[in-house]
Amino acid sequence: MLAIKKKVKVAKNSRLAPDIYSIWLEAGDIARYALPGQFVSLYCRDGSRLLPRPISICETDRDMGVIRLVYRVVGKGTKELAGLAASDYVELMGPLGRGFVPEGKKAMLVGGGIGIPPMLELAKQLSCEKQIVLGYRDVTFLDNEFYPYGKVYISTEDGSVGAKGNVIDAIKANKLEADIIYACGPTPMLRGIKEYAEKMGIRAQLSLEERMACGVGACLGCVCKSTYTDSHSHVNNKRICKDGPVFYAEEVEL
Amino acid sequence: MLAIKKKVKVAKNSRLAPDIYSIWLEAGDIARYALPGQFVSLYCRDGSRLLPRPISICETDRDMGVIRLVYRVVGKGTKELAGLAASDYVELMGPLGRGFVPEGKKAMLVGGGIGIPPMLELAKQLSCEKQIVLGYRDVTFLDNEFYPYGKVYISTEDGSVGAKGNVIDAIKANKLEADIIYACGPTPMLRGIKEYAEKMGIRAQLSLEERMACGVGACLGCVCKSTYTDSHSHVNNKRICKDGPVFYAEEVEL
Amino acid sequence: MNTSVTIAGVRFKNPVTTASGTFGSGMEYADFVDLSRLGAVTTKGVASRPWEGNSTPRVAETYGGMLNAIGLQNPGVDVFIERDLPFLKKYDTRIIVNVVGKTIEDYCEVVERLADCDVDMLEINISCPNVKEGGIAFGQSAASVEHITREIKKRARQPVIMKLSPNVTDISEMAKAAEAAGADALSLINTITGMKIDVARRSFVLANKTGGLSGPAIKPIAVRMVYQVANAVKLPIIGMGGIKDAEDALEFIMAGATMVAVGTANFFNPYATVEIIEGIEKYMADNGIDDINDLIACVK
Amino acid sequence: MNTSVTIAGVRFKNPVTTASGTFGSGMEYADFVDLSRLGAVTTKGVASRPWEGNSTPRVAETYGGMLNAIGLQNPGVDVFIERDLPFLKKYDTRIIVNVVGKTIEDYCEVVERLADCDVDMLEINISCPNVKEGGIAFGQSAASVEHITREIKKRARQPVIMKLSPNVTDISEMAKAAEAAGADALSLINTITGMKIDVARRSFVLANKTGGLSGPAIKPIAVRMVYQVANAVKLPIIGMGGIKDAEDALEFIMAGATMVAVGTANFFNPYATVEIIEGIEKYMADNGIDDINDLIACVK
Ligand SMILES: Cc1cc2nc3c(=O)[nH]c(=O)nc-3n(C[C@H](O)[C@H](O)[C@H](O)COP(=O)(O)OP(=O)(O)OC[C@H]3O[C@@H](n4cnc5c(N)ncnc54)[C@H](O)[C@@H]3O)c2cc1C
Ligand SMILES: Cc1cc2nc3c(=O)[nH]c(=O)nc-3n(C[C@H](O)[C@H](O)[C@H](O)COP(=O)(O)OP(=O)(O)OC[C@H]3O[C@@H](n4cnc5c(N)ncnc54)[C@H](O)[C@@H]3O)c2cc1C
Ligand SMILES: Cc1cc2nc3c(=O)[nH]c(=O)nc-3n(C[C@H](O)[C@H](O)[C@H](O)COP(=O)(O)O)c2cc1C
Ligand SMILES: Cc1cc2nc3c(=O)[nH]c(=O)nc-3n(C[C@H](O)[C@H](O)[C@H](O)COP(=O)(O)O)c2cc1C
Ligand code: FES
Ligand code: FES
Repeated sequence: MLAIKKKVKVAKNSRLAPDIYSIWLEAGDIARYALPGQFVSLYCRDGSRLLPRPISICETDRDMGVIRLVYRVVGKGTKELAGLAASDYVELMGPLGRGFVPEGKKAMLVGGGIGIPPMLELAKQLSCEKQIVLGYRDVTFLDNEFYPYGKVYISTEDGSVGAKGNVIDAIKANKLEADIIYACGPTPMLRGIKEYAEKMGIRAQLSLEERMACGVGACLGCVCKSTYTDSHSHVNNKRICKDGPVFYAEEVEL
Repeated sequence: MLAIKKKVKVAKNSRLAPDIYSIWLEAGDIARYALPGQFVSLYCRDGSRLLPRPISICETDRDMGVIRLVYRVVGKGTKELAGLAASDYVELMGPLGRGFVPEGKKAMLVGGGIGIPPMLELAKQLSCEKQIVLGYRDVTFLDNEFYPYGKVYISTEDGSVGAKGNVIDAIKANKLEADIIYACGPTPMLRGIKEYAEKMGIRAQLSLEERMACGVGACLGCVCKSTYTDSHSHVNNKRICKDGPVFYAEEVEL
Repeated sequence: MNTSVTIAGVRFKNPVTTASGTFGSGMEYADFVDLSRLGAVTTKGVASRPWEGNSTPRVAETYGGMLNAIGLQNPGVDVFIERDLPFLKKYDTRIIVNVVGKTIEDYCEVVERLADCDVDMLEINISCPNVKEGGIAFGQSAASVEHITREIKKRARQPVIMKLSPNVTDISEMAKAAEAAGADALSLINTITGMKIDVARRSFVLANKTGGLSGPAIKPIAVRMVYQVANAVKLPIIGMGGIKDAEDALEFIMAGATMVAVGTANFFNPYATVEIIEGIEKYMADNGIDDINDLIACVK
Repeated sequence: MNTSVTIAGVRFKNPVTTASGTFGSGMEYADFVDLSRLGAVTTKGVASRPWEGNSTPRVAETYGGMLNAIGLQNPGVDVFIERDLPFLKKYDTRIIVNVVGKTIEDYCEVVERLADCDVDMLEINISCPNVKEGGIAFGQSAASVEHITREIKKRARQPVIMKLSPNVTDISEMAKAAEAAGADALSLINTITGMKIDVARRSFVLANKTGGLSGPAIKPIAVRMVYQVANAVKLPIIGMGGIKDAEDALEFIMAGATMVAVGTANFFNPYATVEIIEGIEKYMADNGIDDINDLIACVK
């Protein structure tokens, strides 16, 4: 589906944990065509904030035509979002970018912090064997919703829930194996996953993040370093919004 | 009362005529201390619009602590205002400026177009004999609410209601006399009133309008030409927001 | 009703183009708007060979605007000619190619490579604040504006638009220099150099420290400069800087622009270009204006 | 926690003052904030005799900002000394008097009249875009900045702040010229020349056609210029341009400003100055900063 921009209605907006919210939006076709790992761009109501807020799709309900986003309030845009109530409207563009590509027989899904939400729809859609590794700083969220889809390993930095440490610690401690890793989270985590995957000879798909302006590949604002000359840019840059956000680990430098 | 800026709750917002709205605000002390002819400055929610929208106080209910504003939707700020519903909040500063000063035994209250609203509270508060002249382009509004307070003369430019013509035509046609005229309306109307009052030897208090930035007398954005050197500015300028909006006709050049 | 305008002999079906660098070569926005509706597509800056651009973060939001320090990443003129130009030729729109370089030779190389190509106009970017060499350096003194314009005019087969920088004391001096050297048209304004600091992290938001400010925030400055330049030279002007709707576009036209370009607005409204064209048509209909040319520089 | 800063030997209890022309002589805003809370009050421009200013409309709203063309209306230095100064002396705050003139002699006359007055600093406005003579004309070339600074320094009893215009190609050249001529401090930025056209009426919104752009919209430009100047000269800087909250103020301080001035923000939040002081204190407490001076120019 080509991306569109439109006003969509809020079906529900609720708090999951301190500063973490979950919003369901009546997004129609966007819900029907979006793939796990794709994202939408949300626009603020307040005209002083013009740029889109990219948020990954956490879940889709194709029949109902709704999508779910789970987001952390970090600034004014996400604060505005947290203030929306059912039947309010929000402007949104999507579906954007390239999502995860299903492959392999035994998958490891790794989410760190606010990188966890996109793993949920992926977990739902993947039909292979799944191990799910979720890393948090302290308070957990969404973890319960992963149990139906595979074995869940939780790590927290302060050790308050699950294993103490980060997701790499959890993977190593549990000697997890897989033929494909899907990961989303902060760059240091992705770097760790890339290294681990290389060492173990596992393929890895990583979802990256960068500041965006257009969200559709036109402005070249959101590039990451690519290992080889990119076929579109003809330099060692790939656009996260258009060519990603999901890349194979070997395609990008972190 | 010193002016304050605060968030106030909308009690009611309704449409009186095409593009003309009436809003009641729970303004507390502002309602208790405001005088007829004073105004409030309303701020937009949308951060791209920063300057205050000055709106005259149309009515106050001191016991309830509410004020009423009647406004025409002309741009984005007043459009935003028209979209507010009961129990929404709006940011407001007031009471601002100097209002009408009661004087004389027989008064003429003249309002033109969106200059009509401030005459209502004045009509309510003046205890002398009152003749009320209201001029409209075509559709009338608020006129019914004036009947309890005096004899009402209506003129419309297209002649659809009352006498055809402007308020000066109506005054002349009815040979209205008074020892004080209070007027608010577009500059050409005020100019006509000033001339008429001079010719007839009637005192006149006129409420003027100008683009404002601060609304409190600090920026010197909203001046009008004064007949004599002004005691504050030491030039022939008076600040409409602070020294007015109501001036004696002989004080200002129009 | 006539909405077409002519600049240096090139006729545009309407006065709306895209601001260089905000619309790629049109591919991405073709999903949102029919490029054949546009008066022209102005491409991202094209250099003689591929440029990597700056490190990220390259963009930052500011109050009513944004900063960018892309650093003119582009695939180079060869890829442009082989891939982007054929794509654009599929649409019924004019093509304006934005040209960048680090040296005058660089610029000239691109201009010469484009000489035999089917492009309608060249826009020479001497005003990019985000590259260390070239860019704005050529656009901040009348002498260098004149020099580079002359060198390019010697080689260009297509009419030449010089794109001026707002980061100058008197933009009309730059306009006069370009005119004296034979430029066919002017476009203004490029971005204004700005900076944002992340107070929590106590660091610059952009990797490049500074970036170019664009978007609605800068519109009053852009309108003033268009008015100033329109009153200083006879050249037609493509006006830009913060245009987000038809009213904004009309401000530029009334101030003296023959065409307008839509930039940052594409980012918050991908339909902006076409909505602006429709809005101008509506304004003309509502106000009984038969010819858009009657509005150009009508406010004096 | 120390929030006090010192400029040219003058100690300010905190780094927040008001931007000239947005706060009158403090009287009007004294209803909203306790002037004794402020580091200083900077007054509206004062001339040797009363000035009428420009015709109305003098102000216009723009996206995230505003235009003004007040034209330096002021009651003249005599009224200032008799009425405004005694009013300000009632408060425990520093007084910075903004000085304007049409000729160098005008400026010098005001400076001399103020020589024996109890004011703490003089801010010389050579950057007002809204008057035909004087103002910005003195601020757009290094030679004239140097000349006027030297003349004023000869006569001034109080430390002199030169207020620079952003409407220049390279503001650091102006800063260096002021420094060379003996200025004690710099303040920047004044407003940026802009224009707004009323499309429905096909006319300028401001009677003066152009006006000075201020407010949040211009902040990135102002921060960049403060950074640039801080890296070009040793003089302390009073930074301004679009500051509306403590975060904005801290951006300027981290970019190199010793003090900041709050201007247009007063118009949409009359409590802005004091809220900013409180916000800076909170930032310092939250981040374990004992001395505000440690934050000045901390981002390099
Ligand atoms: C592909 C992608 C997917 C994302 N998915 C999610 C998600 O599912 N849930 C979630 O909570 N967050 C997600 N983020 C991060 C999210 O975009 C930012 O947290 C959000 O934009 C912050 O906006 P703000 O106005 O609250 O913050 P502010 O800091 O006020 O924003 C200022 C500007 O910076 C940009 N910005 C700030 N932080 C980031 C960031 N981390 N990444 C990109 N831009 C940023 C904003 O978009 C805005 O333009 C994702 C980012 C990307 C690139
Ligand atoms: C003392 C005073 C009392 C007023 N009382 C009333 C009233 O009771 N009812 C009413 O409907 N209107 C009143 N007005 C006019 C009202 O202020 C404007 O219609 C309103 O500000 C328009 O805002 P906008 O955002 O809808 O329009 P826009 O045109 O989008 O506003 C843009 C800017 O121009 C200013 N502006 C536009 N028109 C005017 C105007 N006529 N006067 C002053 N500023 C203007 C706005 O405040 C804003 O800063 C009064 C004006 C003044 C000065
Ligand atoms: C992300 C981005 C990239 C840009 N790239 C270029 C460019 O390659 N060449 C150029 O001449 N101008 C470039 N510009 C400047 C725009 O063409 C335009 O002059 C400026 O943004 C002002 O218009 P706006 O406010 O409508 O965006 C770029 C602007 C942005 C925001
Ligand atoms: C209404 C108004 C009047 C001003 N008058 C003066 C003045 O008299 N002298 C001066 O040096 N600057 C004057 N300025 C400029 C401000 O002091 C300040 O430099 C500028 O507005 C940028 O700051 P801001 O964005 O916080 O307003 C004026 C600005 C405004 C908005
Ligand atoms: S955000 Fe514009 S290219 Fe990705
Ligand atoms: S609006 Fe500032 S003085 Fe009246």
